Amino acid sequence: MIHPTFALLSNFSGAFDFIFHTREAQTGGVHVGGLHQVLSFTWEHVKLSGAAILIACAVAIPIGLVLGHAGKGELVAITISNVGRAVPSLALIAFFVAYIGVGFTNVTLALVLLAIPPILTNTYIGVRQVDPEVIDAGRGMGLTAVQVVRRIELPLALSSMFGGIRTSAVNVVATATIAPLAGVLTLGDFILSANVYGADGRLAGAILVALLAVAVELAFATLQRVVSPKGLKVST
Amino acid sequence: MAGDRAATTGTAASVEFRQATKRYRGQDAPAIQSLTLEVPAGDICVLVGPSGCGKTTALRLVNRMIELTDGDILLDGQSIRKRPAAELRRGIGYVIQQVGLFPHLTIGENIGTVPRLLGWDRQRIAERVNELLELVSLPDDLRDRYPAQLSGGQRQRVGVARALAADPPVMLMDEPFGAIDPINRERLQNQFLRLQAEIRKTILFVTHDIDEAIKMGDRVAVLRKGGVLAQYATPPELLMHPADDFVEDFVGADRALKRLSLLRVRDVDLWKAPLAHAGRPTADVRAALAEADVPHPLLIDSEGRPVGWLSERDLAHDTVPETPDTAAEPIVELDDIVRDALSDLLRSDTQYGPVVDEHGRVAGVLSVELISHFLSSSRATEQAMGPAERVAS
Amino acid sequence: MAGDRAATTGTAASVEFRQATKRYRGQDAPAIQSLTLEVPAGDICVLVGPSGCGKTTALRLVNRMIELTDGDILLDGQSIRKRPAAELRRGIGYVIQQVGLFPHLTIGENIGTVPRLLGWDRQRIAERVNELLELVSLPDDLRDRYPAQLSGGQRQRVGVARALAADPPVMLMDEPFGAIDPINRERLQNQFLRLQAEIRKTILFVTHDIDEAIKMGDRVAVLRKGGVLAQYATPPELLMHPADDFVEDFVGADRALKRLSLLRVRDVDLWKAPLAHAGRPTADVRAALAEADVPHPLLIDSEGRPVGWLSERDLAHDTVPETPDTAAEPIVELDDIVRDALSDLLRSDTQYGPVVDEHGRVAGVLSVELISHFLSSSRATEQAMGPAERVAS
Amino acid sequence: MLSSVVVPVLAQVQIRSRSGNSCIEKNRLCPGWIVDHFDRYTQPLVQHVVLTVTSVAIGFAIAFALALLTRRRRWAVGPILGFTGILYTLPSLAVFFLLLPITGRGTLTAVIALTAYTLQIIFRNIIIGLENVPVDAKDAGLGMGLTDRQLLWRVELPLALPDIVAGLRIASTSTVGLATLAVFAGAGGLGSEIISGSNITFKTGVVAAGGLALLLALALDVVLLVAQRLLTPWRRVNAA
Amino acid sequence: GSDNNDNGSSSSGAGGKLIKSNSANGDVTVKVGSKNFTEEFILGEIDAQALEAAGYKVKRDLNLGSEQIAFKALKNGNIDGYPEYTSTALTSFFGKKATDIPSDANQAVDQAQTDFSKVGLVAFAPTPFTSANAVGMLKKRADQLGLTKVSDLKGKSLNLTLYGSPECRQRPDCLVGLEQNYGLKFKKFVPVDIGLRYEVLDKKQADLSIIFTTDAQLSTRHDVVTLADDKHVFPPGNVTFVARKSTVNKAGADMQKTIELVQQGLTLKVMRELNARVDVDRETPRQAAREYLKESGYTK
Ligand SMILES: Nc1ncnc2c1ncn2[C@@H]1O[C@H](COP(=O)(O)OP(=O)(O)OP(=O)(O)O)[C@@H](O)[C@H]1O
Ligand SMILES: Nc1ncnc2c1ncn2[C@@H]1O[C@H](COP(=O)(O)OP(=O)(O)OP(=O)(O)O)[C@@H](O)[C@H]1O
Ligand SMILES: [Mg+2]
Ligand SMILES: [Mg+2]
Repeated sequence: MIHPTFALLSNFSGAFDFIFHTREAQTGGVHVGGLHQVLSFTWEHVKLSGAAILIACAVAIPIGLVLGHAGKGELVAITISNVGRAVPSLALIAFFVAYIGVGFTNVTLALVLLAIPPILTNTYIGVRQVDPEVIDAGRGMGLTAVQVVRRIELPLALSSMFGGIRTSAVNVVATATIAPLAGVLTLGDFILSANVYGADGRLAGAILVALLAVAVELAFATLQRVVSPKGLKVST
Repeated sequence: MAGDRAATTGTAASVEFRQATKRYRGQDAPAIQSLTLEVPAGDICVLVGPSGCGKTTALRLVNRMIELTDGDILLDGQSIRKRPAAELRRGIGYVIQQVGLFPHLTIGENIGTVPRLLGWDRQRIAERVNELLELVSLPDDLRDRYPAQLSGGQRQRVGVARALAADPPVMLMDEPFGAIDPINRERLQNQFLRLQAEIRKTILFVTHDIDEAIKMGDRVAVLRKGGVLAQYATPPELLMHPADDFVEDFVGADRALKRLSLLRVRDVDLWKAPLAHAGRPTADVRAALAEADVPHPLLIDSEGRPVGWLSERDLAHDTVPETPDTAAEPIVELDDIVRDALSDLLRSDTQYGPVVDEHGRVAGVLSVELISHFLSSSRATEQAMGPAERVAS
Repeated sequence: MAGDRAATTGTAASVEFRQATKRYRGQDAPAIQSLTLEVPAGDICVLVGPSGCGKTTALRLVNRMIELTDGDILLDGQSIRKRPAAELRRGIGYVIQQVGLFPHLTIGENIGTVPRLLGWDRQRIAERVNELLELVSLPDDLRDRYPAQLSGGQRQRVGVARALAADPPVMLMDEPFGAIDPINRERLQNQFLRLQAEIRKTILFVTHDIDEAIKMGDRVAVLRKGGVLAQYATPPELLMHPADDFVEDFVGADRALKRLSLLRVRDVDLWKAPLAHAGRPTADVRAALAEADVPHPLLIDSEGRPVGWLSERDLAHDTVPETPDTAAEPIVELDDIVRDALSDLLRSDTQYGPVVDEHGRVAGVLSVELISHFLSSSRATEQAMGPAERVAS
Repeated sequence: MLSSVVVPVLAQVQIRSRSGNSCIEKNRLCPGWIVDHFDRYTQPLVQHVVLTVTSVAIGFAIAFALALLTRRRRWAVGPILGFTGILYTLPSLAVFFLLLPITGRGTLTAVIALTAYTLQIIFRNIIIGLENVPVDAKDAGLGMGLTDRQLLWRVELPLALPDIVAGLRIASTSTVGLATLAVFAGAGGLGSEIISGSNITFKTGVVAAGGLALLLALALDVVLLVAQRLLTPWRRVNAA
Repeated sequence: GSDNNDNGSSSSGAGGKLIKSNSANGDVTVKVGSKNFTEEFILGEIDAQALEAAGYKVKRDLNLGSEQIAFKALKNGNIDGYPEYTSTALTSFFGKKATDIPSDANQAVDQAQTDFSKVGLVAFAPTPFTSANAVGMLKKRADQLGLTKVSDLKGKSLNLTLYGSPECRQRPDCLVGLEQNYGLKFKKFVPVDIGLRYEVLDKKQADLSIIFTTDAQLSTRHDVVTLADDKHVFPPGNVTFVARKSTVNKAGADMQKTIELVQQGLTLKVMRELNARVDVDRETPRQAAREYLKESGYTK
């Protein structure tokens, strides 16, 4: 056995080499790795995740707003988030594969299901957290229900809402890693088909996925800061 | 500006409760029980009563934040039931205890909310906002701050300004000063009364503090548990003739003194003082004493300012001496609150106090006796100041 | 029980500020500036002043929640600096404005906190808890409830009980009644004063309400901005001789009236009423009138209860009639607060009011004139009740 | 040579006749089958529980220690949240293989990855919990002469408990889900019953394994919830 | 090690196949691995259980993944041995052209043997059955397009979708072979988990799917056909247990003897049956292996 740290170094240098230069596949025949393939897999990864998040938002946010405004379905929202968290992403993908089939659309759907709970719940909570006095004042000034939602509850819930989207985005990006099991070639393929890309490829895949996830996290964190109303950030 | 200001002093509408009743779902006892009272346009009507007696409920019935179970409420003779809630509310200013400013909007945007709903153009809204900031005497560089950056008192005033934005004929205020400590509270009350003197809105004002009620109200409606109207009267009436024991307890044992705080010395018709000028023959003075209310003559100087009381000994000479035995303490001013004047009289041993006008000239004499006579006479009621005048000085 | 009770009425220590100064880090102006005052053991000293003047700071310096910048504070002559903070605090009861009960502990456990820290055995703690619950007059089935299950007022009293647990010689109370609405506030103040009459602790009490200060304090320390001591005196002194304009403003224009609320009618030496019994010859009555302070004789029944005032016309007959012209309104009781009595006198046209004892027998006559004489006499000061007596009834 | 050995015909494995229309052969969802073959899932289930519980337990221990450290060093909270935040963000699958060169295949790798994931959730909730302790309760505590340590154990932690447990609940439920990926790290668990071999096409199997994971998560959630209710009796009283 | 086999056979007869437990093996631990699909699981389990029956201590690390991972694990001692296909070994490990693979199993093993020994490994005698990749499709579709052999695909393949395991893309005995030797171009190739090779056909997502000749489905279901590999890009492979020399020496004769003994029963029919029991009857590989050893009389 070689000394761990040394092994580590050699491993990682190999991984980076894989990212930047193509090489013969383990199984021989064709060439793998290199920026071009990395980029195409990354693009697929992003495309898959993005689609899932967008659809999830389109579904979850309206429901969250309505439930929150009505103050109904506390139980529903909370249960959804708990169960949602408990459902293993792997099982979800497998379930879709077993029952619906492989391919981009199916995986996207699976990821949408995965992404909905946090967005729904955070939107709901965001709306519920709005100071009732403020809403009372709004209604008292003659805002209609729609105006209350649009002018008061939505802006004040934005930050919490984006918190949810952020959580979902990170989960989805992570789960998209196992998409190759269902025939969608994301960065996960480097990891899952190690016998094609070799140990270097697999490590490279791990690094790339990690980087992508962190990038997404940071992006959404910034976004969340940007959208949260200025009035809530000012120091008293 | 003058023109705009006109706008703020414009409309006011009467508010009339007719057998208004509210029974909350799942509650058998009603929160408001066939409440009937009329608030004349431009008056402040204070709803007062112990916690849980239905003040807030009564208030929120007016702008239909809560729907009537029975009876009706009329604005300028028109039933509120006929009008769509949202539209109705835009025509009614609403200030709640916790102010409830929109934290995500600037002060300007907060105040401009209703005008924006009414589709005014930016120009007009901007002008209106400035005007209102001035009206509630806030520096207009606050316009672009956020509520979090204001002090409690400032927020309070923004809340009022926001409620006034569309110049509503009626304002509802639920314990607007409840959250504020006694010291600033007084200041805000006075500011608000000065403001009202200017804008003359019809105002329904909720409080559970009887002193605030007496201070702020043209008329006070005392509610008892279950939303039953115990008495509806002007503050002086309330203090002089409490309808029943509940009201009497509620206004407190020292209600006569409370009443005095509604009066200024000028409202009392003062005693004539037998005046005396130094060097004049004492004989004339004695003559004057005969039909005077005060047993002692008051020595005044050439400008008519009080110098002191003349004793028997002083009158022994045949001309009035320069310096009298007893100084003319305490000196009371026409604008003093009678309550404070009484306090001064009691403090200084004497029963009488010379009253002077703004130039310091003697205008009459005030005495404890006079005050008690006056209180028991019905005139106290008519004479009592409206809330606005109470802070004139 | 008696023995235990002794424990609660046991110790009390004097508190002495010596040039105590506190300057918060990053603040150039000190929050407390060389404050020097001594609180005798067993007294209530009220710290009063406008918001931000340093009351809380002064208080927290005593139990070293905040460390002195300069000067010293002595408990029973011993510097607090010498003792470890935690141990010092266990010897000082501390009641903060928000009460600050531990929500996760039962009432019993809350009260027992300090004794547990001091390592008392369960038995002794349990007894102490019961004893304290009784002391603050709370039913002892509250012992196993949680704070959330109590009303604001009850929590308040638990807070006090907890502070008293280890029978500390000194108590610090920061606006203990600040959070409570005016109506319940009064009740709590009275309960507390009764309690203090029993336990006689040395108490530093913070408020920003001058009326509360006057009501609660054996001595009142008025602070002005910057933690400078403006005046330190008994309530009557404070009201009669404010040290400067700041204090005068702070105590208010009606300070004489405030002073009256510190007095009971029994404290005033009343006028003798010329008494008359129905059927007796009027001649005797006329005779009595001569050396009486009151111009009219007071008709009393066989039990000596006042019936009414006899007019000249009544005296025209040669025996005293059964029913006099004017009723004996208003009737004042010996235990009434002078302020309320005055209010009654002013309300009813008459200048005089018969004063009756607990049996309703005439004890004398009170008049507005008498009150003002009494006020201006120095006696008002000596006579003034200590806080405890103020709630005797 | 070999052939000579092979020639003598052996006692044969019996070739079953398959009608092709039993529920299993049709690869439908067969609840009955799950019941009959439950023992098949016991070992993976046990592995799964071990993975989850150890990870959350270790995660809690570390997070708690960190939280205590930051009591006197408020400035450290931000950096710690940031760092654990990254650990939280890293996809477990990636972490497995990032660790592979160091810790190799197996349970250790899986536990490290899962623990790293739980850190932020738990740490954040402990901090929030401690911050949510009412100031006046702390003030009163100090004022009554509690030492800093006494204040922590007698006042702050009990009051922070609900938030802390909330954190543990989130951590445990999501860890159960992630632990299905442990199979990629060679740590077994219910994941193996989902993907290894032809399991991924086995409708009944996927449902069974996925369902078990779900149930396990909910079970842990309930356990923690009950524990919390037992530990915080004062929150059950209905306010006056 | 032929004499081992002689002993094996000589000591055979009715109950002769019965594996005898040898207490001397008790202190030897053998780590058996396997790749990550059904057949490998079963083979791994058979070897493992047989060794246990012979008295060895056995550790399992099945589900290692692809041959590369397994081979690496074997070389650096994470496992002591695992079942591998001679063809795969030659092509994937020792860079032989698929077309040069000898069709005779023993020759193939002997070829591999030298390369193995270079890295301290030894390959045991191969199984009777051979396994190879094959192009499978639904019978209906095949008849429709009139396809019987791979070369028939010429011209038609452009509008046909091919599914296969991810590594298939880069394997000469898979997509690469089809493209280069047959000169076929497909509409698209979709890599999916190896377990899905029939799923994608049933779901009509794939026209063609790379399957294994030993697949249970080929005997259980009659709606699937394989196209004949007329240009021999799918070299048949028998399974040989590849082990570390060091372990073999340490473990003594029983190890190789036992494994080669139990592999004798693995004919194509048997292998398909065992696969069927796992992939169709959904028994666990361990269960199928146990039944095999029992029913063939290797264990009681
Ligand atoms: N939404 C509601 N549903 C049921 N009962 C209510 C509701 N709101 C108020 N009540 C009850 O109606 C009565 C009057 O309530 P309301 O708030 O009007 O009293 P209030 O005079 O404003 O009291 P406070 O001075 O404490 O504000 C109370 O008994 C209260 O419990
Ligand atoms: N921790 C602190 N750091 C810096 N300045 C402080 C601190 N606490 C109080 N101050 C300042 O010291 C002054 C006195 O504060 P303190 O709280 O003692 O006033 P107070 O009389 O209790 O006011 P209130 O009646 O509002 O409670 C104020 O100006 C306040 O801003
Ligand atoms: Mg209310
Ligand atoms: Mg304070």
